[in-house]
Amino acid sequence: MTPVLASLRGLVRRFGSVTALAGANLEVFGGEVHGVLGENGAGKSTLLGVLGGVVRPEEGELEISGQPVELRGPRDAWRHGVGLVHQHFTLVPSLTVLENLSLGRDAGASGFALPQTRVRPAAERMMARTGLSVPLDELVEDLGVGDRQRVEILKALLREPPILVLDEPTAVLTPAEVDSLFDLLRELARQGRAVVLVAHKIEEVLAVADRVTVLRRGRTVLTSERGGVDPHRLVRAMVGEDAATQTAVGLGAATGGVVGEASGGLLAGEVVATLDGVRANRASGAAALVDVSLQIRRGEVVGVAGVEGNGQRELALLLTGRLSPPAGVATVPDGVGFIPQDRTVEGIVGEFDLVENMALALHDDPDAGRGMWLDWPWIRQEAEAVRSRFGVVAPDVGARAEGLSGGNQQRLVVGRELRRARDLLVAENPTRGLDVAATAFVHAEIGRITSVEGGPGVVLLSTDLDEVLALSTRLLVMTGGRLLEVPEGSRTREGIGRLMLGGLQPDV
Amino acid sequence: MPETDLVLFLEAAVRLGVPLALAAMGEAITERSGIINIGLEGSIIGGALGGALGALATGNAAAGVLAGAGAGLLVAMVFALFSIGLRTDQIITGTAVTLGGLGLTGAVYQARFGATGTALTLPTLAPMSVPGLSQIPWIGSALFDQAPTAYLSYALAPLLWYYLFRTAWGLELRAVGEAPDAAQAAGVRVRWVRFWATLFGGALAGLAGAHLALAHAGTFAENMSAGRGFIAIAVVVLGRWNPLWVLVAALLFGAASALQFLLQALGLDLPYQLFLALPYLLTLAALAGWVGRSRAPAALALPWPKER
Amino acid sequence: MSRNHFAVLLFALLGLSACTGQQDAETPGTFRAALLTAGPVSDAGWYAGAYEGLLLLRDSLGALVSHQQTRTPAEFDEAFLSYASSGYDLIFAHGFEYQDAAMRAGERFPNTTFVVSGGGRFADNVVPLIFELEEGSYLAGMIAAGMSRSGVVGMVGGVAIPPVEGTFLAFEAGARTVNPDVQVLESFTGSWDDVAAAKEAAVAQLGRGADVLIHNVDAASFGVFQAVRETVAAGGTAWALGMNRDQNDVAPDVILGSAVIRIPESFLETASTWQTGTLGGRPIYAGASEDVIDFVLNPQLLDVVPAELVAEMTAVRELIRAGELTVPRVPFVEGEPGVR
Amino acid sequence: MYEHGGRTAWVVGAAALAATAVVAAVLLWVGGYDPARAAAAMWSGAFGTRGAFVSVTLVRSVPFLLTGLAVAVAFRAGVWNIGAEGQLYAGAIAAVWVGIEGAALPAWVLLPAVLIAAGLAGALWALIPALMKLRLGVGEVITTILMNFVGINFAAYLVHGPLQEPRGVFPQTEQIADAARLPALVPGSRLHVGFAVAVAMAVVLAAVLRWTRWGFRVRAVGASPRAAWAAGRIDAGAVVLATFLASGALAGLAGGVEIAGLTYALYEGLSPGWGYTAIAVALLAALNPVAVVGTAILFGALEAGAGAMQREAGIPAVWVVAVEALVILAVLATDQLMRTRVRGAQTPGDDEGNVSPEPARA
Repeated sequence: MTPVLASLRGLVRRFGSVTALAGANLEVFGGEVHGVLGENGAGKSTLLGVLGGVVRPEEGELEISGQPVELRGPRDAWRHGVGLVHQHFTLVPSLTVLENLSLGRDAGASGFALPQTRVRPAAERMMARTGLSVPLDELVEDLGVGDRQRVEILKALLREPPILVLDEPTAVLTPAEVDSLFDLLRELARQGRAVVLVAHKIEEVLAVADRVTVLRRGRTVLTSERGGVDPHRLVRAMVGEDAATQTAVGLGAATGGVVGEASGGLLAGEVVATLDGVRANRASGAAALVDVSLQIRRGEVVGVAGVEGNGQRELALLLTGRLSPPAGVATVPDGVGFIPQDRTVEGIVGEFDLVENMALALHDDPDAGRGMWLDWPWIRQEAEAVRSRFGVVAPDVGARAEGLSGGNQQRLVVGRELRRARDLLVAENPTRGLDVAATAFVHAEIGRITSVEGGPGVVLLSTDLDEVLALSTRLLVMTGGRLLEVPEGSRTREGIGRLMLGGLQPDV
Repeated sequence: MPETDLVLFLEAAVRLGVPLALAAMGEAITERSGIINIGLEGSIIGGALGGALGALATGNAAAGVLAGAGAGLLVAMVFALFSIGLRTDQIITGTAVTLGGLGLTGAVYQARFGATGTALTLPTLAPMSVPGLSQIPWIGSALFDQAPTAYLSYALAPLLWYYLFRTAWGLELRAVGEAPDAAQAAGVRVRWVRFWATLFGGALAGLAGAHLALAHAGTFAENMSAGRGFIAIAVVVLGRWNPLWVLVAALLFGAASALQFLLQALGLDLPYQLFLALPYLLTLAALAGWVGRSRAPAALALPWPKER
Repeated sequence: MSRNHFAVLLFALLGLSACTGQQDAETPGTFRAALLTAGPVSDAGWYAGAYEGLLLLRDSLGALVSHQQTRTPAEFDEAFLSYASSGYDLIFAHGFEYQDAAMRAGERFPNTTFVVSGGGRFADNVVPLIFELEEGSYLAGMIAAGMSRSGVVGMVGGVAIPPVEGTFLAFEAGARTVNPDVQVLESFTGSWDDVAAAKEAAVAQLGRGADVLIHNVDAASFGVFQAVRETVAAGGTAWALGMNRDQNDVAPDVILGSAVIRIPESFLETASTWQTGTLGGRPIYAGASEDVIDFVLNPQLLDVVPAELVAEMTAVRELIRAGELTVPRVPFVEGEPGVR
Repeated sequence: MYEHGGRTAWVVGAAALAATAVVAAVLLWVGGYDPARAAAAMWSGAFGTRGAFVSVTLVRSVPFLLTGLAVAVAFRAGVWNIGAEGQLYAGAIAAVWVGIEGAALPAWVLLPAVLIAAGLAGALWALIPALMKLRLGVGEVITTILMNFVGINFAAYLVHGPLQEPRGVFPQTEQIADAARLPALVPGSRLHVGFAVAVAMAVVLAAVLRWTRWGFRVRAVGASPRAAWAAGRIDAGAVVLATFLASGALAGLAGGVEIAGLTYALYEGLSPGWGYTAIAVALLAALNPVAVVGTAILFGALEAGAGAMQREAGIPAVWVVAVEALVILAVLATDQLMRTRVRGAQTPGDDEGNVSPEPARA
């Protein structure tokens, strides 16, 4: 048998009152791709953090290549051959891609050398080998989420660590990129390295992993060869036997299937928003939207698929009135809800409590006070309503939002924005990073509001094809700053994928 | 302007600009690591006193300059221990370090030279003329007939530029100042880098103080730093955190100061207070004009790690 | 939160005062004198002289003395109040800026006497002490003009306050008696401690041809001397003049002489007058006739100053001492001619 | 917002302060001064008697309080106004001008006019860096510092030139009219109504930040400009401009109150750097306006005690300054250690152990 490259046993780690790890185990062999599954909050990222030197466990043992080690920081982890690709980006935005790739590499050993000149050819070779292509000389801050994810992966790959750990690397990649990444991971495993992969999507893990470990509530509940498990067994392990039946509805979306039938049969209502020949530019001056026209009616879910950075962002900002077009006409209603894709940065204020985060949406609402004064008791009621109706798990509405789990933060944002979306809801990747249950919940809510008489229209911008396919009554593809209508016959992953490839370079 | 006046003006501009350049280049490195050291003034006055005492003790101005750099470094170490070690607020810590620096140097001075002070005569660093270059018309004597510390500042600007933008160490430093979490994830020792960057800035500020005492004034007086630490911080911004531009900005600032003395000596009967404001007004205009959207290091002045 | 910060504060102060000792027991009948300065007494100049005066009161008259350096006008009233209400009899406020606050304090504390150096207003217990340094700088001007080969002399000042403007006015007048065509340059640096700025102001004047410089920049004066020294070292000819105290030994190679105020002696004289109960109601003028102001030639450079010039200067000094020559000054005391 | 509490925090705090007291004592002892006398003088000068507390400590706290509020409100909106010093001078200039020119007016007109003019002038002084920030994208940290130097020198120019007292001799202005002076708050003391004005401002500011729509927007923009814009549809530019002006007005008011309450005339060097110390005052109060009252009194006490250390213990000003610096460092370290201990126990992060990034400051 191949050697055990990393072994984590009996890990315990608490963050304040939250116990993230309660005796988790993980054993990784050289030559395997090891999938780690678990609900949000199950402790996946913390477990990987321990391996990557980011989190120090309170109890438990860590062995790498058979030696007990204590990792005092990421630096130690690198030294022991562990390369961690983070879920949240750990790039320096104001540096170029190449500089980010060079950072920390050979640190200290050759401090006065010109690192970029040596890294560039290596980076180019790695890009060619993996099919992950990024512009090396652009600033990271100018890149979209997908490109940033590619940089993160390249950064780790370039160091060719014996143990490569990837935390949700696929969420923002195109299907083709996911495929080539998986090919690469398998090749790395064949070379004798160990690859640890965390993902939400069971099918992805099953597609690539040799073995699977499932975490629930900070404990390892299952470790098995790929052949020894099926999706339903994994789901039961993830959510627990009792809850499994209740979340069965979510399983469909999580495994790539379609949840029910999209409510496309309903008659769409009055027009609530219109874009007519609209253009928009990026901060750099490059064109982001080229002559876009669109009408949205009540009750319809307009799905917009596409690779990150093709103008979806600008489209969302236009529709929500946060951007006015330099050319063309945008007519948007007042009652717009907006679920931004990066909830920790744009959806909530971390240091605000739930009530104050509710006020973020309500502060200019005439109902929220009299004259210049705010009616906090009323806003508190609204927050309470969102908390109970949308199942936001928090001690009370006075809790700081940054203390909530990602899924609960998203529930808060979704609940708040649904309340605000009297006429229109614009959602950017609303389920990214959410677990099965939370994803199902968001999907159900979108379906609910659009099926009510006089409900709002919904624009769903998502890079997740399964999601768009499942929810949309009308399907568009955004590519190169243009909107393309998806013909009825092309409503498949492959069909959409072809349309998406039509124009990957929006900057002309 | 007659030629001699212009030459004298340029010479004065460089003399006044050099201490600012030294302090500001050091602060630029410190700030690139995400630390804003408002206590720079304390390092400068510490360097001036350290330089004076060192030169008196050894009878050697060069040894005094080294002592000055050491004193500036020590003051910066206090700042670093509090702001990096304890993660105290950098602005308040810097304010306290400036106060403490001015107070303690005064106290040491009085303890050494009596409560009513003395007019101290120090061994000085004589100007060194660079053969050939100092003969260049107009700017030759201004740039190349200066104290050795001036040449140090000319040399440091490109060296520091190379360090910042062309070496792995410089890349780490910038990353630490922009995104310490990301730098740490890449294996960089954030606090270590910041600590050394702060000490380096303090040592250069100490050099600036030693230059004031040993190359410029030839004496020490309480408060003789006269706010140069704060001006240096402005110079860093004007120079966009780039050592080359910082040198240029410091010389421009020196020129603006020199201008007021020239105009007064020319007998222009203008209110001198307005001249004193001139360097600041020029800097404001320059900021409005070209520095514009240049950005400070993103993590500047933020304690790290955020939680502990 | 604020409550906790209060607690921190209390902690700090309690901690500091945990080992509190008692203040000195008051000796009944002891005369108490205080000094206020707006700058550090370690300036080896204007404030240092006052501090020496305070120590002289302690040593010669057995006074209990105290000193406070104030930083802002807002502290003036507070310092007067603190001293007056804790039984200080005589308070020297060493600077014109104290005058308004002294007048207010004088009204409130009739039993305390306030002496304001360079003050412009007076009352029964508020006494301006006017140092007529102009008399010394007038003589300095004569020497400057007599020694200048270029016919250009310079003055470097800190802040344009009356004592400085007065000395510069007199310097210029003195210079003109020797050379009516003399050109006089004047620069201010805006600071009393920025030695580098004082030096650059001096360098700029030297560059404009000035070859004798006088200063009134207090602690920063060394910069002026340094500029002159460097000019000499570079082969030029230039001289400097000292001010406020005898600075001849500060740069004995370039300082021809110093215009001197004997502040300690003047303080002692004022305190003695107070002890006789006759101080108050009018300003005290302390000048050459009172032997408070003088011009002292540098003995080491006596041979470079022409004997005729020395003789001329000495003659004028005697005239001034005898009250037969009035040196121009900026009048600022209420009731003086030219003062509204 | 953070919370203090717990026994460890107190132990840590006490230890830090004890260490500082020891360091200060050793320093003074080495310098040849009696630390016990110094401590006693410091205490008596700040709190020793009712007179010391009311007439000195509280009086000294007024400029700290108003400039501290100016800094606090600005920082709350993420506006890094380091320019309270210059704005204070602008306010002082306006106050003295109105106070002299308006001598014919009755007190109930003149006094408010003086204070309003001071506030307006401070706001006007802040308008320049505000516009440079919003229109030209020039960071306010440096422009406000530069504006300080301009303001200080401008005031110096005025007292030597256009606003010089009528005799044209002393570099100060004429005294303002009696009707322009703030009456005593506590009869027989030096404490003027300006203290009450300042405390009222603190209360008003706290209420505005907590209870009004505008105050909420200020907090939202300060906490997360991106979220304020994306989720709150808040026009950050408008909030920044309004806050900058309000901050400038408060700092200007500080200058006006100092003139109308204490000095009655404008001098060079009116402020020894209150506008800078204000940053410490505001940050120690965690930018909470009501807490600023407390920290301002702390700094007032420190200054009052420093004066007494010179007068009563014979400790030279330079030593006093050094001890002041030590006390500030001690309070800072204590405060920080308390926060760390308490927070360390409660730090939630999210359930993955990640901590969200904080918005950049400068």
